[in-house]
Amino acid sequence: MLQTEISPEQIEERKVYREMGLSDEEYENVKKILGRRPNFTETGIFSVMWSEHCSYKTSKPLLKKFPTKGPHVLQGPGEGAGVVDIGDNEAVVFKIESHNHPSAVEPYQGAATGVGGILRDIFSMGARPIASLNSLRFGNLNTERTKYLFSEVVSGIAGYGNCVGVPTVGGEVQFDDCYEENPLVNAMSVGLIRHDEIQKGQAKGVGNTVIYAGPPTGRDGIHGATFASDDLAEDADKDRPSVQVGDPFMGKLQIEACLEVIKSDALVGIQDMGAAGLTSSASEMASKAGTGIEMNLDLVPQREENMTAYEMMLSESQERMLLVVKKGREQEIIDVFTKYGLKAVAIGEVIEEKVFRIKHHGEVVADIPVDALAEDAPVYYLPSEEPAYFREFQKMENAIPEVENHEKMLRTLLQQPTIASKEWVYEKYDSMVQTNTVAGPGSDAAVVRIKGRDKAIAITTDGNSRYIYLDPETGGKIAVAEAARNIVCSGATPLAITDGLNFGNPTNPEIYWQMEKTVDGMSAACEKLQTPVIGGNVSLYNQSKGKAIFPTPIVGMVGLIESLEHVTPSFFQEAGDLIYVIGD
Amino acid sequence: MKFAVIVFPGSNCDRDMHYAVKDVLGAEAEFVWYEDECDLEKYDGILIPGGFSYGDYLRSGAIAATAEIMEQVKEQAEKGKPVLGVCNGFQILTEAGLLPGALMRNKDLSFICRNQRLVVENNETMFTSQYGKGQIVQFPIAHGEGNYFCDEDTLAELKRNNQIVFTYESNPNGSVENIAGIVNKEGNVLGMMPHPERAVDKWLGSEDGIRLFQSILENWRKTYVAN
Amino acid sequence: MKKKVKVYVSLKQGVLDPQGKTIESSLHSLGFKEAANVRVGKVIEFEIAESADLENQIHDMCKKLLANPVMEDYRFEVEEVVRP
Amino acid sequence: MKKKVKVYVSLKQGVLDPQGKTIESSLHSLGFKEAANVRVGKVIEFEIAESADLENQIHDMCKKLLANPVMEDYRFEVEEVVRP
Ligand SMILES: Nc1ncnc2c1ncn2[C@@H]1O[C@H](COP(=O)(O)OP(=O)(O)O)[C@@H](O)[C@H]1O
Repeated sequence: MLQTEISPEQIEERKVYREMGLSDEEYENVKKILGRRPNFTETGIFSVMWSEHCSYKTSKPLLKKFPTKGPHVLQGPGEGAGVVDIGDNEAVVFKIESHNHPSAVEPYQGAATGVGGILRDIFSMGARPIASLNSLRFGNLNTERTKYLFSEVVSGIAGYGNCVGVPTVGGEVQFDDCYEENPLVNAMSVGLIRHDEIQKGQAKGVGNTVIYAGPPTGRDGIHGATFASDDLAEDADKDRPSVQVGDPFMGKLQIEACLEVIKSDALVGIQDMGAAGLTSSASEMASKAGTGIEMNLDLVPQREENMTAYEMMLSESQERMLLVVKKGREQEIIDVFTKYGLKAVAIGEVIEEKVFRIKHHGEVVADIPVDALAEDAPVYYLPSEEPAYFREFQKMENAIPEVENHEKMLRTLLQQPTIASKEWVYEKYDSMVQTNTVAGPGSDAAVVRIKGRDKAIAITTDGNSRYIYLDPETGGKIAVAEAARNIVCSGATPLAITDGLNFGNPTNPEIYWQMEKTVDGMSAACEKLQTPVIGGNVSLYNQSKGKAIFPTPIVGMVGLIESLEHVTPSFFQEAGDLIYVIGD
Repeated sequence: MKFAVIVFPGSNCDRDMHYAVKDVLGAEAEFVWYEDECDLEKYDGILIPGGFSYGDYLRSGAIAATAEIMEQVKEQAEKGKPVLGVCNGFQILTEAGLLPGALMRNKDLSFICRNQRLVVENNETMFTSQYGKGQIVQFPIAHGEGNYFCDEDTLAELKRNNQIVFTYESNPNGSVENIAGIVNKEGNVLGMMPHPERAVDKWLGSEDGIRLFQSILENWRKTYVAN
Repeated sequence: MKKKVKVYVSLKQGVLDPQGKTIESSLHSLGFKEAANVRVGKVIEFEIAESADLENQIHDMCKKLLANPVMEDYRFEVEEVVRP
Repeated sequence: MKKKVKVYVSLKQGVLDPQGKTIESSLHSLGFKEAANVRVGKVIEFEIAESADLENQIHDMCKKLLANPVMEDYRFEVEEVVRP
């Protein structure tokens, strides 16, 4: 082996777990659960599964406030993506996801893999992806760095989305100094599915086979949870590039293979390997089904030599899926992947004992109660405090600016990058592939028809963080209401939302307060508009040098247009038409 | 009339092409996976759809062009059957040598997706007989490598043989002489960057593409059904 | 014995190279005003077993796949594989 | 005096090269079954006036523009310009 892993004693003694992201109390808790000290691989597994990204440990209490039920909701939060009924035995599957940090490190690949990841969430539910949107935030467009980030992120989204043949039909871009160090890249995808084809990511049926499908595992993206100290691993860092590279070609083949596989009754469950790859997909599938999983890492396809169990369990190599298949019928499934040139191999089985057991080179390298990783991950109730700035703002009088020269003002406004036309962005996206785009980018909401039926769905993403910073509760309501207006304007009835919550460090009580109030506001609006939250994503710690971004929730809303005749374009249609202003 | 829609790994306009000829035009159409053991002889026309075959790696269309099924496509083309390659399909046809020239990266290096106005330069082909000469039509384009290139001799020959079928009204990608689509000398292989299959429905903003498919159908009927 | 092959593919003289042009103007705006005639090419590297007709094989690969004679030229180098 | 500079940019060890992988399997299906470890890189060529700190300048160009240090390595050669 290239590196010498340190012993459980050393991990405790040198508090190595801290560098992996576990607190002292969490480490003690792990010891209690296992009844012994965790080894290196296990410590890594706990640290990723108990990270905010996988466990939502600080945001869970807030997310509980969202209304999640409604007459149309077929699947709320909990699976890869939510599902909403649109009649005729059809449903739409959608979700938004952030890829902020990877995009700051390597904007092209960060954005591209963000798109790949959200698409996997959609097709792993069994749905064919029919549309994507993206919501972007950058610093001031005058700096070279922002220009670079902006153009690379857009190219990355285009690079992935165009290649896989899912139209990018809308989105938004805003610029503000608060995103200078922390650009935000949130990607949303929508899929179409028949009710009877909805898949669950569950590892049911003791004895069934666990199959790995996709490209081999490399050392991508491990860095996040990796320690930095030199004395811990000799020479390990240099061959562990943290950048995950997306392969949209593989992604496209994976879509087609998975959509073919779900038609087989040999398939029991399927889930994508997202953050914390093999670890999270396998443990979540078992936890949800109330079973256990045993896997042999020697069988996992590997891109590099001498990979350790730790590396394989934490790798975030892209375009990989995990499947549970009825025992004895593995070959049928493997054949489908083979047709598309993809590798699929059996790497383990579902077991009765509710443990997550990993073997490598004939040894058990991890043996952990499954629920400890998923359902029973820690939850924190953090303190919240109204920020001083907010009290200041509340005292201010409303001021209405006086405009002397309206034309000049209009021109100035139109020149603001946030307001100016986004054609430069969306012309780089294939917005028309699949030939369903009735209203593409440039409209208030995108409209995508359902082929063979006289109906369509409307989709939008919205969020104005400045409002939310000023008053999170009202701002949260405004965000949902704006999305609903865009949906209604295009001729649709709003159905449900997905939300991307981008905030600073939640352990700062003032930030936590922003989160709390934003969620209150959004929940109230969702309640009122009857648009439940069917899924979403939380991205925290978006701050640097002690300065957090404005609280930035993104609302992704989907509505149903019951007849194509109801589609209403947002452009002026003909000279002589009357213009009305509604509202004040 | 029965069409084959050839599907390569990474094709992504295959379903759109199938929809255009089957659901809109009302002809028969079947998908043919590039590795299927299939005799293309049983089809009357061959459609090579757009997308990113093999991820556009190396050069767009280059890897698909080496697939065995392209040998069959060549044979069928030699027999005079209509072969249409759109976007990536055009790239594959040039890489496979069924059409002259090559498609390079767009002049400003970025992918472009928009509606584009085209001029029908030659309405005497089996693909364009339903259009008027010089007629302006609107098809979407969506490509990153649609910049048509050929040397001067080839260009002179294209002109001499009236092989330039569509040109852009205003050039989006740097193509020589605004070329958007060409046919082979025999006139039965058409490659074009713009997407006629995306312009077959009023809900999509243009129905101008329908006539292209109707032309193929009508010419086939004239040749094979009338006699 | 293994050999390492490096195939260099470049655009033909006279074929416009928009990518080269873009890099050139970026170099200029970064202050490297002297850089001229920027051209971008590809290198495809691989390992292959030594054989008597290796060179012919490589020409074959280039003609069939790696380069497009309409717009590209190629050349290649064959080296010993040096393992670190 | 003019110099000709060739900058070679390649993906770092361990960074996935999907393009290389795809070309590799295509070479295999064309019958070149022995080709292994295919990786694709770039060559950027340009001309520039000779100067005392040319090498530093080139390093600078590479770091600022030509290579992406997060994923790529670079090396370069400086030659005399030979006019045909
Ligand atoms: N990142 C993006 N991706 C795709 N489309 C975008 C993107 N940003 C903006 N658009 C499109 O540009 C149009 C204008 O966007 P924007 O300036 O944010 O205005 P609005 O406030 O009306 O949403 C919208 O139709 C939107 O879908």
